[in-house]
Amino acid sequence: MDAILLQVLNGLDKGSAYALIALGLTLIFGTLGVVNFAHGAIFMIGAFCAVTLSRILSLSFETIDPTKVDFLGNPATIKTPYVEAWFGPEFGGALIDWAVPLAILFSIPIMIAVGFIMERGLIKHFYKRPHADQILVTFGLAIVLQEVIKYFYGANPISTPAPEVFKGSFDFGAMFGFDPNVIIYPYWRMVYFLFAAVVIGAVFSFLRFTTFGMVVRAGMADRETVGLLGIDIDRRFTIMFGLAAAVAGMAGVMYAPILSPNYHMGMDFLVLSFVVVVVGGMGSLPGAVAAGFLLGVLESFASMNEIKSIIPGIDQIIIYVVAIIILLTRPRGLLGKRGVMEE
Amino acid sequence: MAEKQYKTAENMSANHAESAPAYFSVWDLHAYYGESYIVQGVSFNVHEGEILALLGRNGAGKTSTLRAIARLDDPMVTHGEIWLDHQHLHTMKAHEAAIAGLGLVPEDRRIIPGLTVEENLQLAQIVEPIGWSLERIYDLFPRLKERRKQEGITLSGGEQQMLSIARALARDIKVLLLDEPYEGLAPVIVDEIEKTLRIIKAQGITTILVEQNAVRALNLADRAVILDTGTVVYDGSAKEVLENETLRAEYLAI
Amino acid sequence: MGILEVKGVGKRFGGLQALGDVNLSVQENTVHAIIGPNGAGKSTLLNCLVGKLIPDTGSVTFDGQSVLGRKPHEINQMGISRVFQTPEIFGDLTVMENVLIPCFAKRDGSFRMHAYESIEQEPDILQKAEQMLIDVNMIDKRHMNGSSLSRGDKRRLEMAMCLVQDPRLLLLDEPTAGMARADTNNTIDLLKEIKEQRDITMAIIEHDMHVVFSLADRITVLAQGTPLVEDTPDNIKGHPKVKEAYLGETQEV
Amino acid sequence: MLGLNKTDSKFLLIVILLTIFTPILMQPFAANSGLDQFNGGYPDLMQKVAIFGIFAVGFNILFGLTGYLSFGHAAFLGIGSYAAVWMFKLLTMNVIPAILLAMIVSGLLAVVIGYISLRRSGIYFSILTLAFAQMCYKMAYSVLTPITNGETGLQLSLSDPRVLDGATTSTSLPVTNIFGLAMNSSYKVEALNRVFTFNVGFYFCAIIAIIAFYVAIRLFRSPFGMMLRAVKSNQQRMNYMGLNTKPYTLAAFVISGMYAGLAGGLLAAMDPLAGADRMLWTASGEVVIMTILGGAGTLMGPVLGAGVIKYLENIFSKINETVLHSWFHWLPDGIEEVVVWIFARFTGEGWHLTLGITFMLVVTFLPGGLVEGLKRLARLARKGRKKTDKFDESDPDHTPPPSKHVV
Amino acid sequence: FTNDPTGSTVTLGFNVPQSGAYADEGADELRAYELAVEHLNGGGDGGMLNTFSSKALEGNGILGKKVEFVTGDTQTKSDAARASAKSMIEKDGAVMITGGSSSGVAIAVQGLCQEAGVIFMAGLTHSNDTTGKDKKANGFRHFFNAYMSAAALAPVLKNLYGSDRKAYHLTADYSWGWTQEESIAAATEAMGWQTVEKVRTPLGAGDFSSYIAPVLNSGADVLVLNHYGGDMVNSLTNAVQFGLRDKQVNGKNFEIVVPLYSRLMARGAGKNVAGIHGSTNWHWSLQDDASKAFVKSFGTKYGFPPSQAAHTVYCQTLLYADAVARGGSFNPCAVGEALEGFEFDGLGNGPTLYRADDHQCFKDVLVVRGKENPTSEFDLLEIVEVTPAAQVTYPADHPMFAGGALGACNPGA
Ligand SMILES: Nc1ncnc2c1ncn2[C@@H]1O[C@H](COP(=O)(O)OP(=O)(O)OP(=O)(O)O)[C@@H](O)[C@H]1O
Ligand SMILES: Nc1ncnc2c1ncn2[C@@H]1O[C@H](COP(=O)(O)OP(=O)(O)OP(=O)(O)O)[C@@H](O)[C@H]1O
Ligand SMILES: [Mg+2]
Ligand SMILES: [Mg+2]
Repeated sequence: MDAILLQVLNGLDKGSAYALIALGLTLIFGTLGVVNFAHGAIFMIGAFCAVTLSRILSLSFETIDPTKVDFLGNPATIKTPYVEAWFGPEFGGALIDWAVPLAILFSIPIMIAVGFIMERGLIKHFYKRPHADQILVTFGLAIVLQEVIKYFYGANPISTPAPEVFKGSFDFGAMFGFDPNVIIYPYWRMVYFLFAAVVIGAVFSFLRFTTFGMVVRAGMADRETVGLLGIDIDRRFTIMFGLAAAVAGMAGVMYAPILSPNYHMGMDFLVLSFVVVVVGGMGSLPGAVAAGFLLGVLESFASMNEIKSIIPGIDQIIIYVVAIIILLTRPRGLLGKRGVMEE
Repeated sequence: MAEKQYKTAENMSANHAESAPAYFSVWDLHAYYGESYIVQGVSFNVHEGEILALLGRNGAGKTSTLRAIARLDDPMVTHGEIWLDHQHLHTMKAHEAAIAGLGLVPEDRRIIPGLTVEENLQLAQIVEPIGWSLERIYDLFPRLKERRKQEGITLSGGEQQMLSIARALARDIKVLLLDEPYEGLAPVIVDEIEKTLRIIKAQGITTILVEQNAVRALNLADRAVILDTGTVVYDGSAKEVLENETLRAEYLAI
Repeated sequence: MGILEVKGVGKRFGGLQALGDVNLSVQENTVHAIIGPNGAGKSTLLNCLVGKLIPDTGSVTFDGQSVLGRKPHEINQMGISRVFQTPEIFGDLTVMENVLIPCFAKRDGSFRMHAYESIEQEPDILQKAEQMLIDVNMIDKRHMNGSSLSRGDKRRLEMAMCLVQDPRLLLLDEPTAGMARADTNNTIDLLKEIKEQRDITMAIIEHDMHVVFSLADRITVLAQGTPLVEDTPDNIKGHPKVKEAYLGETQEV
Repeated sequence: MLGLNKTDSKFLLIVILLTIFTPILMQPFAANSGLDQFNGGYPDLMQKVAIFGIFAVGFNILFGLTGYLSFGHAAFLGIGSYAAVWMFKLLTMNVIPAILLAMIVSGLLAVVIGYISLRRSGIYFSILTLAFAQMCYKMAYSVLTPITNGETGLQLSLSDPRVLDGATTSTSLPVTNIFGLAMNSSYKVEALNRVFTFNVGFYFCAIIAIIAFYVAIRLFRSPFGMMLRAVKSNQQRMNYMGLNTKPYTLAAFVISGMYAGLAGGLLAAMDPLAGADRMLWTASGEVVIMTILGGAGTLMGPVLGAGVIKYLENIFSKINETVLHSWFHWLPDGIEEVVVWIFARFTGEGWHLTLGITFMLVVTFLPGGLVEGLKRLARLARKGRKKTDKFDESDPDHTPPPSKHVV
Repeated sequence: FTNDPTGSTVTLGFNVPQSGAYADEGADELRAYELAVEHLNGGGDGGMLNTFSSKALEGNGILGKKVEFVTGDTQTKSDAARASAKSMIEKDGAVMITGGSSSGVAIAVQGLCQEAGVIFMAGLTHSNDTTGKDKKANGFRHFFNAYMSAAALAPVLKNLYGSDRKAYHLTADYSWGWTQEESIAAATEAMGWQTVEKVRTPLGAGDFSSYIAPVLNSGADVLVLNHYGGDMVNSLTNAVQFGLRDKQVNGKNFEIVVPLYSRLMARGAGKNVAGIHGSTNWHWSLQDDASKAFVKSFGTKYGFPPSQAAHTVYCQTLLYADAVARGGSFNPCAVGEALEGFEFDGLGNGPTLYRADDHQCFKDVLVVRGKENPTSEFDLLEIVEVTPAAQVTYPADHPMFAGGALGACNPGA
């Protein structure tokens, strides 16, 4: 019982990560009809926004400390972050510590700009082209983005911790009368879960309570006719892309403490997020979110040793097995619309 | 006898320079689908509030001309001018032309999949200027009101045609371009739509009507332009065509 | 008993009873026209005949065999071909290929692994397809892509694709809509000729009364999903109910 | 010729000639000319181009004709390799049985995966195939290690039975061969300051590639090929035309799966190791990209795409800064540093960047792939001789006269 | 024999990951290779050539031939690595292939070199199999292995955490992970620890939370992370995030152990490594002359200290060159003979032996701990103990290494 509860909690949290990534992807993929293989790269750039901000905040000036030596035996240089010098070590230190949450603010304009540039510079030529062409061009773009990041940040993961206050975990079990330490849940993951809920809610309301969503959907189905109705669909597509990039970027920022960012994390997530989106059903935002949570929870369950001892290796393939089963029983995924991307 | 009524593209351009400024005019329009040269120098004028019938055989280039006028990407206009009430449409994109007052009812209706009937109409009213209200549209097409929650593309052929016309009226337009609006409609409805067109005309909206049912179109229209292989072969009054056997036989096969 | 028997067919879409209780019997080697207002359920009825839709109630038999529950390709192989209301052709294939495909389907059945033969070595089929294109007056467009045809041409092509199959029952959903008058007349002639030359039964939906009255042996008027009347063309023409519900006042041509 | 019409025969002949002379054509630069880095005429690369050519041609039968975008074709490549290596381990080092088994096994797998996946179309199909391939990959990497040897990949070992070859007392591993002729034996010719390597393995692959290519031409020109294109264009219409699209697509899927299996078998025949990485989704993506890069739906495109990608991977990744310095040593010091720095971003460890940029440029500017580029070049060459553009002639400057509408 | 260098130069093939998760290791390896080549050709300050006990090398290349090299990208995939190595052998005429940063790649390329008839000097490869069941006559390994890690680590763990501990293993689900788990479990069980559970995790799982969460509830008080690379960084980060290290289980502090450490990876885990023990092959803070000489020449050239990967491949290059010089020939069989049973000193890690039976090298192993207060970005690990070679040496027929046969050296065509 407690083990199951634990895995459900865990799965919800994993699921919120999947859902958030899939949400951004489905905005582009399900509504603009572009198979965006660069979406993972956008997520990755988001994560690196966090890295960058924490680096900017820790920008330091160097002083030579003759009492210490560096690895070559020369006098060591001591680095002091500017922020600490300016605002005092206390506040400065706190700023550096809070780099990840601050990076949310920092990332939004950057990610929107990235989205705009990508759409205007490249993607807009590909709305009418076959999916295969879209795959090729966005895959190329993803590689280029990765390589650029790799050049500046190297290939190894970069530790990007959450603020100190979020370290450690909350003992749910104790709250509900289980033994201590049985059901624990790290604070940062709770933050992530809440954050995901807020973002998902915001995106939903934006698309639900404005005509924007309808226009974009219509534009994807038939650009020409929408143009005949006086709507500048290009501009709205651009905005949509910027929005999707911002969502993916924020997901990346917040994920950085959970998964130390590295340059190919985007590719690692890509396949999974496509599976999530498709299992959810093309063009359906609730579907993407539901599928994200479903797969997250199932994956958590499959990782339990009790289950693995029955079906060895099930945790490796559970996502794919579930995807296959769902697609075979529900032709258009969980909540997919007819005719979207079935050609 | 019919000689002097035949106006070719060449003397049209002279005509264009001299005659009084037209409300809507197309001058020497050339357009391509990729490599194939389809609209080969089409010119005509329409006066405000007039109905112009644009006729011709299958493949004559009627649809292509309308699409070119509506500033769609295909066919690509390589040369020519389009003027509407002192605005030059030929420099505009499709959505700008639509805002400028052009409304096209495309030949295959183009109901947007995934949207309900009502959403299809609402979509037309997102950008100013807005034309008929939904109530007024539903008054004219009660069938659409019945079906308004249904997905647009599941409508019957005729219902779709109604929706497509209604969608054009939902915008405040100056010129209505109709590509075969009667196609697939029951005779009663055709009568109905004809009445509507007269109402529209009475409101001062200029109409260009492409129609295979030439007799019907000519009865309604003030003037007629006949296209053949992408060029204008006749430009004159509609009555004349109706009355002139030779013309009808030669270009319309009726 | 007719070659096509429709008994008590009904079909619902959500809250809409698109077809009520349709009974229809089409006699062999006749042309049976189905007319009726827009949204009457004419296309829906055809959809039930070719397996695109499965009716909620009733039965459909063709030549004594039930078509319900069969897949569209099986129904076609029984000898039923259909022209759609919005042209359904192969946009990426040339006009010639568009006609070749039904030829192969007719000869080889619903599947054959003819991966190693060459089309060029099938003179019979090539010739048949060419003849068909000549008949519908499209031979000069044989190398054009389906998608770059004008709308009227697409319709003619689709009709050719159905005719070349030599179907026993041909279903035509507004075959001449959007066709120029001249071509409409040609089409009427062509269909008449085919009707005389071959054993073929046709069910035709049209809003162009000229076509209907030139071709039909019998007419069924459908309104709101149920047959209003069924009679000979002459009787239908003067039928007051039909006039009110469908034909309207102005009668052209 | 061989039941092909004239243009196709000519085409095939050109392909055959190109293949025969590959060892010479891919060795255009003299040794020590500085550019010899760009020579690709060594056995491994030539074999890879031929093999991945087969893979892509097969993939194109499914994707180019029917439009079904499989994202799991690497599974067939991988299983083909495993099957072949097992054949080498158990039966004989002769490549023929290995390749046959590879095709059979991958064909069977394709029947299963195809039957299930083809129940859906569009992106749903792609994801189904992807899911199957990822399952194969994950299992091969972990649970199935006893069969696949996991991370390292399935290798030959001295203790393998190899029933047909009889016991060998040799202390070194046997090599793959065709009736005794070793795959890795090469004949080297030194001429024109270049070393040309004529390798048995390459010619073996080349012959098979030509056969595979010939079969593909036949298929493209056959009624079956036309049906597949019709599937892509309008499945509905086919059904109402009396054609059952399922067996057509399944047949295409299985054929292309067998092509992939054949390619996998050949990979193992050239280098008897089968790794799980061959089944990773990026490997499936690679063949998609080869096909699109070259030109989906064309005969030559996939081969071209395979060649370009394998060439980039093998040649560009090896141009390190030392090589660059040796190229640009004649430049003044400061400039040399800058130039080398710039080039180094695109070569050596930066070769992925070149790959990415190539994808973007090709697909943006040559929508039909490299084949389209070649066609355009040919057209340009023809146009150069005879310029015709009736529209330009009639109105050269496109400037309409001032209009009276201007108030 | 294959690729007998006939001209005035000899080409070595450096086959390293340039893309993928280990690209940084690859880049560091390349730096070390370049340094080694420079030193072999008489450039620079000579580095460890000066401290190396064998004096056969004269700084005039190898056997008087100037050393040149080619590089390639393994992509950390067996296939790509073999393709790259093949092109070095076939196209560039390389006589020796070296590099790599995973066991799968090392074993695959080792197999290729055996067949092609060139020498393979392994880079980073820690699996027992490389010199166990997959050993090859043409291949040599300077790196230590999972067994040696465990043998070095176990006594230290016993001292620190006592002999009454319950261990929970999380293991990357592939062959290296398995040998690592087998080795460390055997070593810790031998000193009295219990193994509560062994859980396999998918390679590249990313988020390990669902594997970490049940740990506390299992009754275990030590978590052993048999992960490497990105998996290690992520699982450790997750474990710390769950607050495992602040917990008490069975009345003891909960502890985490990472059997195989690398500094580059430790950086990815950041502060999370503080106080966590593991083993490593070599570390720049070693104070012997050889290590100092190497750190000096590397640090002067590149501005930061070398990683263990850099150290390993530098040694491999020197050892190969030295063996050629001593054997007097580039023939792989001569080289192999010169290396087999070779004892030397002065390359860091103290006196070292290349065992003839399996081509594994035996030298001191370092047990390290993540530093609590690093003074610089390189100063992440501190050496806790240098376990002498004798303590980690095992018999050549040890069951964990059983299976394959070395075979005979293959000089190729
Ligand atoms: N997308 C296209 N690409 C190439 N050619 C095209 C395309 N669309 C139409 N055409 C060609 O342009 C010519 C004119 O077509 P258009 O559709 O304008 O004719 P139309 O007068 O509207 O005919 P219809 O009465 O049949 O609708 C035809 O010959 C047609 O084949
Ligand atoms: N898939 C569907 N879902 C919901 N309603 C449908 C669907 N298909 C058809 N309908 C409705 O059923 C009714 C009958 O449609 P049908 O297409 O059969 O009419 P029709 O007689 O062919 O008309 P027309 O002459 O205009 O083509 C229409 O009101 C239509 O809106
Ligand atoms: Mg038209
Ligand atoms: Mg209908």
